[in-house]
Amino acid sequence: MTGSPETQSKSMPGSILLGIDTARGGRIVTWCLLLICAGLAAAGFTGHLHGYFEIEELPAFYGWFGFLVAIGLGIAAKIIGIFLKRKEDYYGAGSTNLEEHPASDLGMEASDA
Amino acid sequence: MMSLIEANLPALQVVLPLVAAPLCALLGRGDRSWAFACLVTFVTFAVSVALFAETYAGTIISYRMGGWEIPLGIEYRVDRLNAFVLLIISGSAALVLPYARRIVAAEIPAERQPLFYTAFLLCITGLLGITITGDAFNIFVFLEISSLATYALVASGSWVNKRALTAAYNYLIMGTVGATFFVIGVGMLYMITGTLNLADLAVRIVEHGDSSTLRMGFVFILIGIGLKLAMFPLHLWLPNAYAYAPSAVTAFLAATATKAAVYVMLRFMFTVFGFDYEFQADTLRMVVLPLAVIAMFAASIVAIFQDNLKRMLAYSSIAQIGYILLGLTFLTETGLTASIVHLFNHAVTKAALFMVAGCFVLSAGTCSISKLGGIGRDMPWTTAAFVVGGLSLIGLPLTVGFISKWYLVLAALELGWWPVALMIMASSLLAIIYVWRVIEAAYLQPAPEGVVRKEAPLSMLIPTWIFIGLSIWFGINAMLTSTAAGRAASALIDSSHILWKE
Amino acid sequence: MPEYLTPALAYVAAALLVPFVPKGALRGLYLAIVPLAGILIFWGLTPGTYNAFNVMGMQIGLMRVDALSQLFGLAFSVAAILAALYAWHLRDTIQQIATLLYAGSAMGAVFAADLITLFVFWEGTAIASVFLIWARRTEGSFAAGMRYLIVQIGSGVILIAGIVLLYRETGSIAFTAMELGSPATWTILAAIGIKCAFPFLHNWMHDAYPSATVTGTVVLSIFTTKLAIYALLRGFPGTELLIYIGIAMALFPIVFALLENDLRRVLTYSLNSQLGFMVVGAGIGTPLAINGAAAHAVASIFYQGLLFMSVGAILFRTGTARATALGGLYRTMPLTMIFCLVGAASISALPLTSGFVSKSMILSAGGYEKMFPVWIALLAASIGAILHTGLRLPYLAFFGSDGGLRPKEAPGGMLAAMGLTAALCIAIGVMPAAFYALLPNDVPYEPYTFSHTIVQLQLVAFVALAFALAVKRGLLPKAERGIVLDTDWIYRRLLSAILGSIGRLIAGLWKGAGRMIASSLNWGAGIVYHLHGPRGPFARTWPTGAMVMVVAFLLGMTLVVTYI
Amino acid sequence: MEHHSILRVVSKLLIPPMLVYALYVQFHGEYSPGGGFQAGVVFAAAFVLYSLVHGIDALTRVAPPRVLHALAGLGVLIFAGTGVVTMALGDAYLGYYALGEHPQHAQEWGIVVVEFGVGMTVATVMLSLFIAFASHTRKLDDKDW
Repeated sequence: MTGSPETQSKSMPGSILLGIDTARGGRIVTWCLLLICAGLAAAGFTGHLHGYFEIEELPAFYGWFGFLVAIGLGIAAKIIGIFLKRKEDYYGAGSTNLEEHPASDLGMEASDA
Repeated sequence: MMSLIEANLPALQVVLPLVAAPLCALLGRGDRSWAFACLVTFVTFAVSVALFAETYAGTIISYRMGGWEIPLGIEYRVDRLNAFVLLIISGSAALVLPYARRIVAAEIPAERQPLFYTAFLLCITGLLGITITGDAFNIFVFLEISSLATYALVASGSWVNKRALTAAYNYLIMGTVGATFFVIGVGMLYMITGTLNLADLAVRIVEHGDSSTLRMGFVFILIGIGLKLAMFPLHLWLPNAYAYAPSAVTAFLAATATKAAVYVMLRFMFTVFGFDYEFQADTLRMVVLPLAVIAMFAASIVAIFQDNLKRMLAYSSIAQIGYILLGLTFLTETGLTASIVHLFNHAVTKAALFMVAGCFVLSAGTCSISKLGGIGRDMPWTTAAFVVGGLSLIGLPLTVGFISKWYLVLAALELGWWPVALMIMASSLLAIIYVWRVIEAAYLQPAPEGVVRKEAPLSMLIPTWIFIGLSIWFGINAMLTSTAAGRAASALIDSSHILWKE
Repeated sequence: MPEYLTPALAYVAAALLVPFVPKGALRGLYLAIVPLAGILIFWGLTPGTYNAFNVMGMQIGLMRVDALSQLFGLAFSVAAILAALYAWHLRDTIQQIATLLYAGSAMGAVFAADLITLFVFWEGTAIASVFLIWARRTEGSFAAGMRYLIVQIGSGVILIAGIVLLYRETGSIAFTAMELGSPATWTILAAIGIKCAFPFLHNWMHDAYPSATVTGTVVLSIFTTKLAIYALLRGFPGTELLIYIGIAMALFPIVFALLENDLRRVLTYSLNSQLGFMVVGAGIGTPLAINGAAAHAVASIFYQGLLFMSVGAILFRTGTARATALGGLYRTMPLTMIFCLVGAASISALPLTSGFVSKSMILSAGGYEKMFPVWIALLAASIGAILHTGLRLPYLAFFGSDGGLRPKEAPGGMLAAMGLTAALCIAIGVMPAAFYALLPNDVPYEPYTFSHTIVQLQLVAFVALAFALAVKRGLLPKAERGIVLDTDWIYRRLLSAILGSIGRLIAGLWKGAGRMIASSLNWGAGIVYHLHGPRGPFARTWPTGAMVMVVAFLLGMTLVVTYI
Repeated sequence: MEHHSILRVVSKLLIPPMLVYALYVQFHGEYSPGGGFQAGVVFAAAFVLYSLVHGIDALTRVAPPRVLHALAGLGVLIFAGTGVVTMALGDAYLGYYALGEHPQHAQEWGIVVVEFGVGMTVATVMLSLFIAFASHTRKLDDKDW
């Protein structure tokens, strides 16, 4: 990128969110999420949650279950990836993995801003 | 006047092209004789339609030649079966002749064209005569008329390629052997029964009982007609004859010649011999059935390796004849329906495909698959016709090919012969390969450098697409063809005395 | 309504006329109106079978109208309109015709009352849709299209084999619920399973869809698989086996979706996983489960379509859908981002979106039947969906590390299509009652209970938290250029390796006569070529004498047979 | 040709009786052995003899192939046309009874006309075949004899 991102991007349509992809933005998002989670977990105790199975009666079951499974899936994928990932030219030339999308099918235009 | 014509329809069917043939030669100029021949075939077709309409309900028309009493004189006998075949033959002729003008002008020298059309009309005469007559010896006569005309037609391909002469010669020898066997067989039947009328023969064969003369006659007729209809391995004359004949002739022969022979086979097997004796069915099932199955595979595989499109289609025809014979050997109504409906279906499909080959020959000067690269872009309509025709050959649903295969598989399953059903399907896969080779060349391979190919003229495209249209129309709406075939089949079964018929 | 008029025929007729409509706005309008006309044909008909006639002794019915077929017909039609809007910029007649034929075939299959009609349109969808892949016009897309076509046609062939067997067995070709047990029904299930992307039969989808054109992928994602779901709901409701298949189907693609770099591939895996939910629904088979599966199919047509549209828009503007090249697009494509987020919210089943009101029905159906393993597995699959498509996909495309691309916002047609689709996703989520009224079974269901809403919010929020942490700590697979092996390895590598070695073997044999390693295959192929090749005895031009000898031999043999 | 006087004389003596005999066979066909086929062959044989003695060119001057072809066609037309005429007169194809009041005369008329057509075709086709084959051979000069 050339020039200062701030000045260059002011005129961009999505500039409201500018900075969200910086480390600071990420921290803010994470903290907001933590707050929301805490709020929802608390809200779960305000009324009785009807479930189909006993396990659902555990406090904030959906919360921690979701959290754990998500982390678990991520790690599982990481491990499986070691075995399944290959170079792009694995299936040789003439594979769509390797080739660029033909320009005739595209309408590539850069933003004016 | 109308009543006169109506009363003499069966005679007119044959006499019209017969009288027209010498007139055609006398006209003397290519264009004039072409126009005249066209006109004649249209009228002939109209006569066939009238006969078909008259017999559709089940009436049998019996016409006495020269007014002689029936077993003595020659009888022309039209029932549902041969009315259907007559329709195929005269219909193909009426479509091929309009197609023929441009391609014949390109392949035959101008001064020979009147004679070419004369031979063409004679060939039509012969084929119609074979189909319509109810007299065994008369069949032989018309067989010879059509064959001699065909030899001449095939040989006329020599203006393009000299090999047509050897092809015609081989065809002549084999055709003559076939006709001779046939007439020997007929002679043996005459020895036993003293009659030549087919209906009369059927009755008297039963009266006289089994004898070795009868068996001899049966085999000679089977092999003789087998030669004419290119039953594997008696097909050896066919590939070259089809490949080197003028394109219009190939299209016409592919649609009609073998079909008329198949009709004779059906007529003799069911009406005349009628399977009163076990040896008849046994022979059919032990000889013809395996040969038909081998034909389905061997000829298809050969087709896969062919480079000449016409030769490839010729081998495919041999495989298709395998299907027709297979249906016959089932000896059931469904099997016969499959055979008869495939007579029609294969006629329209193959005529269209050979016409496409003719268009390629006219525009590209070749029908060698390896030289047809990229032709799909230069001749889109012609190539599209090939694709649709090819799909029908494979037997894809919504095409006539599917209808035939459906009935055939159904017939095999009815008998519990599921291995045969599987083989029918497996051999269809082979058709995919040889059709695909052409499609691949036409659409996916680059055009040869510096070749200019124009789309075929409308006079050739329209008849081709009419055939294609028919193969789609009757693939979707098979009511007319399958009902007609079914009725013909039930009439045949009724006329036979199959031993185990309930 | 005139006889013989079915939506399918309307589409086909319209497709034939496409070349005669001038390109541009007029054609765009034409393509969008055709599905509308299609709706008019079937909407408002009283349930029953129309256009029935007898062919070769079999009862053919072109139009079976009931709640299920109307629901799918409507969803397909609306999706087709949206796809036409999305492709407004397109000037490729082949794709436009293919789209109409494809949509028409799918409509035809949905309204088919008998298996033969189903089969015809089944093959129709295969043949029409492959042109959307080939329209990319590259070597790779041609090969991928070929593989796709082989699988799809194969599915059709298996289907017709099953139909023939069924006809032999029962004498009927009506398309109604079947019981697994006979070879016929197993075969038919296998055919549907291919189209439905059952595990191990799934790979055609991940191979072919991302190889299509920008608009082609969107169109492809709508019809084929949903048609298969429809066929399952119609043909095999309550088949227990489907539950297990569905669970496997919902779970295994999660890993692939997390690993893939190509965002269109991520979406095909996520689609595959969503299909798993519907298969489970069909397998449970209670009225609620059937409703849920149907509802989820319809909802997924739209939210999955929306996601495909947004990724397509990115591809259209940037020329790539690889996560490694993207990132930070929120700056210049904010509308696309918003629409993508609506889709992501829907697939995450966030309340007020369509995913919430449809997915929860399937989970509830499992819950009511006290199928704990089913329920917990689907819950895990939901978490996976939130993770890979709800969060990872928009993150990689629009946020994440800035790829430096500053493309223009998507063109108007795409934005309109995405906007309408997004609105539809939200409308279904906000007004579930109107949506439920369209479902086949009349089962009361209330998605917006306090507990449902709160637990779903909890789920999404905590997974989002987990995602944020995982991104920070590197607990997720890194997006990197490359591919992920799937079962296509079997035919793209293993099989071609085997064939290749056989080929080498044959070549070796051909050359070195001394090498005596003869594989039977080579032997067979050699014999066949030897016999049937252009110089083989079957194809050679024989001398006349030899021909006559053959005749004489056959005559002799036949005589012998006759006298035995 | 001048020095083959024996051949010339013999052929001049033979050819007229052959032609007459051919006509005899032709027109007695309806009630004695004979008819168009045999007559046509005998008739053609006379011309073949002529050609053997005087050369193929002399024959084609007498009977040009174009004329032969036309006559062959005409013969078929006469044969087939008779059938058409009887049809037009209300009988079956080749139903001769329509040709006259008296059945026997009608039959006779029919057969004579048909046989005439057959004879014409057979004779001309025989000659055409002969010419077709013979004109392929090298011309013989007088000295070659």
